[in-house]
Amino acid sequence: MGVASKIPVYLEKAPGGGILVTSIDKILNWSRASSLWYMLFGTACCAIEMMCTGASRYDFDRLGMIFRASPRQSDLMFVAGTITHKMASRVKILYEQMAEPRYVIAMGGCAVRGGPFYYDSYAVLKGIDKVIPVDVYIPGCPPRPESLMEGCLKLREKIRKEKMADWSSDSAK
Amino acid sequence: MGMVKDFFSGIYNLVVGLFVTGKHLGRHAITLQYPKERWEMPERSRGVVVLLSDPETGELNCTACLLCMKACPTGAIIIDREKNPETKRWFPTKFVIDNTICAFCGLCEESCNFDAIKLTGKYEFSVFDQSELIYDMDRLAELGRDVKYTPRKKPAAKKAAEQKKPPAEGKKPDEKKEDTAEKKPEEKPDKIETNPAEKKEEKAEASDKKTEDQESRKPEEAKQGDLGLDKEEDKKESGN
Amino acid sequence: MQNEQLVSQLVEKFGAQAEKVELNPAQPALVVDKSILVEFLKQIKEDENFKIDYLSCISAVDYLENGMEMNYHLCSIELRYKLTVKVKLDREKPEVPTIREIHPGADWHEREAWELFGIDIKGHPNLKTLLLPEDWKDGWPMRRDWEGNDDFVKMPEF
Amino acid sequence: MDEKELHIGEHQEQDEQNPVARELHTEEFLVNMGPQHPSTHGVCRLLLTMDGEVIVKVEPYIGYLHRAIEKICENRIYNQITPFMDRFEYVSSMLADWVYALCVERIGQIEVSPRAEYLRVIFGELQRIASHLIYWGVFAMDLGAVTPFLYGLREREMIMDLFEETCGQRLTYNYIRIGGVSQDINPGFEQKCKKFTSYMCQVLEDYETLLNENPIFLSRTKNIGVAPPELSVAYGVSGPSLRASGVNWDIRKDDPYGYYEKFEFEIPQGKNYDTWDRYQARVIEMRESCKIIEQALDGLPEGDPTFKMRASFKLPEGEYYARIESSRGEMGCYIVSKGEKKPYRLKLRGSSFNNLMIIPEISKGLKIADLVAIFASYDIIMPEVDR
Repeated sequence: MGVASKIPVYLEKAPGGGILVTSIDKILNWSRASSLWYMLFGTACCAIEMMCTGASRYDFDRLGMIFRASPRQSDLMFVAGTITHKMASRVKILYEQMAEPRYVIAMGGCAVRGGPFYYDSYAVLKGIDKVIPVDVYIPGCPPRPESLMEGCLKLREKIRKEKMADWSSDSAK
Repeated sequence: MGMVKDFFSGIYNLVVGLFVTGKHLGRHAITLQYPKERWEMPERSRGVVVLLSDPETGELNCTACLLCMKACPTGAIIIDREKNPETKRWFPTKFVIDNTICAFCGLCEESCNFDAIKLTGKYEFSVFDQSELIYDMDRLAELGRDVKYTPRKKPAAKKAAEQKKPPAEGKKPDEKKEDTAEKKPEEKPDKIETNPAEKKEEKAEASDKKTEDQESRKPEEAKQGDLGLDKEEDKKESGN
Repeated sequence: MQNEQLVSQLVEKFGAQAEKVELNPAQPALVVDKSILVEFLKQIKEDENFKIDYLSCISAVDYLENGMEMNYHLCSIELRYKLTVKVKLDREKPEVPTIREIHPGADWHEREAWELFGIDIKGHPNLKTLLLPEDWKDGWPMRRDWEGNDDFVKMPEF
Repeated sequence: MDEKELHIGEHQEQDEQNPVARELHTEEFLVNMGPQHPSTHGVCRLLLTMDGEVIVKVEPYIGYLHRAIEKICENRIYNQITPFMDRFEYVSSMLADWVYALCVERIGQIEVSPRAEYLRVIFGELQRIASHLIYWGVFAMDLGAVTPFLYGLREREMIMDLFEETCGQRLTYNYIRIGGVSQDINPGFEQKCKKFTSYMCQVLEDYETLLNENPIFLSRTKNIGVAPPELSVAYGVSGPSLRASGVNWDIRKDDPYGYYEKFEFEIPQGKNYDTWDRYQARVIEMRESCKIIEQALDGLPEGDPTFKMRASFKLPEGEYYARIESSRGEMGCYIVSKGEKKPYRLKLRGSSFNNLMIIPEISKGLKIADLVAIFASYDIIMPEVDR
């Protein structure tokens, strides 16, 4: 893995390699961004809004997003709802089981920073980014389905700008 | 024989099923094509919190009375304030709403007497960086710049205080407001005479007192609110 | 009114062991000693006149210097009675017998009381963490004098 | 303990008669189901002791969503608690608001205006339908059907529109307040609501044709997870699940609150006490709720339903255990007031807490697939269990 992951980095430095890498990047990013399969993982209130988004009124499938029950088959994890200290270690395990490249969207105030349970609660983890890296934060309690979709569209923008070289040098670390 | 029967009943079921499918084909789809089309949000919709400002002068309506901060169940609002030496009125120097812990419950809007804070129908505010979600005063005022709102009836005390100054808002008082204004001096004449600036200071300190203003804003509610719960305390505090 | 009758009947029957508390006319409450709690609940469940067979909830309350209290909110499905049975506990060493034998539904309620308030449930076979993390070591969080752990942020007073 | 041994004995006897099974007889092993599992409706972990494919013992582990709402509420003034009630039971938050408001009103002897009571009934019943629609969709989805999920949520969105128009939020309404409701309904709401109930009655027929004769659905629900009345009462099961066990108990009728005495509705009662009955009880309840809404809309009195409580009022000393019939069963709220601005102790009783307790008892000797059906049929919602 060590050498293979560095190929894009060397390739980019080679004469004319930049053009090749850029076009490969575009294809890869396009395919990644337009078929984000998310994991069916909800803990609290936001999970109900996530269900609504997946159902007929808002229809997540239009964005190429289909839910998967297993972390092994999914690229995206919505942390939808409050994460308690008891649950935090399990979320980390789930994240680690996902195949790279993987993305995380923190949905709702609770996942972003404890939400309404920030003060006076002895059990709630104050922000999911203390456990796993987060790409997009969607505030709201709970966010509307449109907000969730907007967050996904933002994530797609982010994926489209990704470079293979960055990614592989990250993972090589 | 049974097989033949099964065969025909199977065909029948298939036809019925196809008929149902066909019926749905002609129907209008209920799906919202989100980025292209949006719902028109109802007026009461509780999305992102904004600070409203006066449409004419462009100044914030907020008088830094700290009521919303006290009403907030999650501690998402933080206000610092200062006193203007000329007008002797409080104004906010720092007004922060932490959208990460806000519950969007609308209690701040309900507690506000001055049309200063409002929950709007905006819902698109996801970010890549968590720290961007803590909105400061400029951001909140910017968001609230173009928000339309119907001004509420003001407490008579505030109205009396503003009569000396040129009317900031060109809104005509409606009938109910006049009712309140008429009733108010009869009930609590001492309040009108107090210096408005001092009044505001008191307000900020005693949240209980504030609710009297709220009650007086709606006379019919004030009647209901007189339940005998803390009635003595009411009197005691209003006597101060 | 029905409830009033029930309480007077109960007081009559159990004499000095059950003491009536006037809290809310709609919801009569009886204070019984913890030594007779199991027997008391058993009798009012089996007695034809009461048939109090449904346990709604058990809630523990910490009154600091006035000790602790276990509240058993009971009702009768057939006769529509409502009754709250209170048990006063010593705060230094709170313990109460389990009522799982009579009301199996009390199982988790008792575990919760043990976990959050530190009330020892005598005779409970499965007294282990229910709601808190398995590695919880910071005491009984629902007690009024609990000071919080590293992660506990008290809401600032405004 | 006896039952378990008895059961294993039976099973082994059968195995001995069957030579293949005797060959295949295995040691008991543990299967972890959850905390992340699509059919546990949240974050519940079930530790199953299996003998081959047969469940020997189920042990639920809960607390993955324990957010300490009771602790938070002790540190908030009374008006600030309602938003937390929304989050205590988010699938039927209207009813959670109601039980809290009811408890405070009973302690403080606060009168509620008739219009507010009617509005509470209307919104409470709409919420019950919304909750049962989620139940209906998710229950069918757990048994392998996807269409009901889409159908159920389609109708739920209509209720969400009605709610959003009135209270401004889709899920956490903060609508039923102490002494009344937060805002009056918009003009034209009644027509919309009536239109919805008549539409809902039609759709319920569709629902029944969709599932009720499906042989797969029937064979997976009939005679699965039988909970006899004595067992259900002993475990404190409540709501439609208790009524499906043949017990005639509905708090709306037996311990009336609000204006429920004024409305006519029927209480469904099960005969076989199985999963099918629990499903059927909820479908019938949706229809009864439509009836109640129509009656309430017809008799909606005039007046002002709002009630502004002082921002930080002091509740008189006292304590009360209030309970209402939520969509899952008895939802209780116990408040101890010491005459302060904040409750001294607030205890919440979620119906799923007790409903979950009975599942280990009735799922012994069944397969994992049946456990999924039973779990879904009890309509367990985790925040109510963990609080």
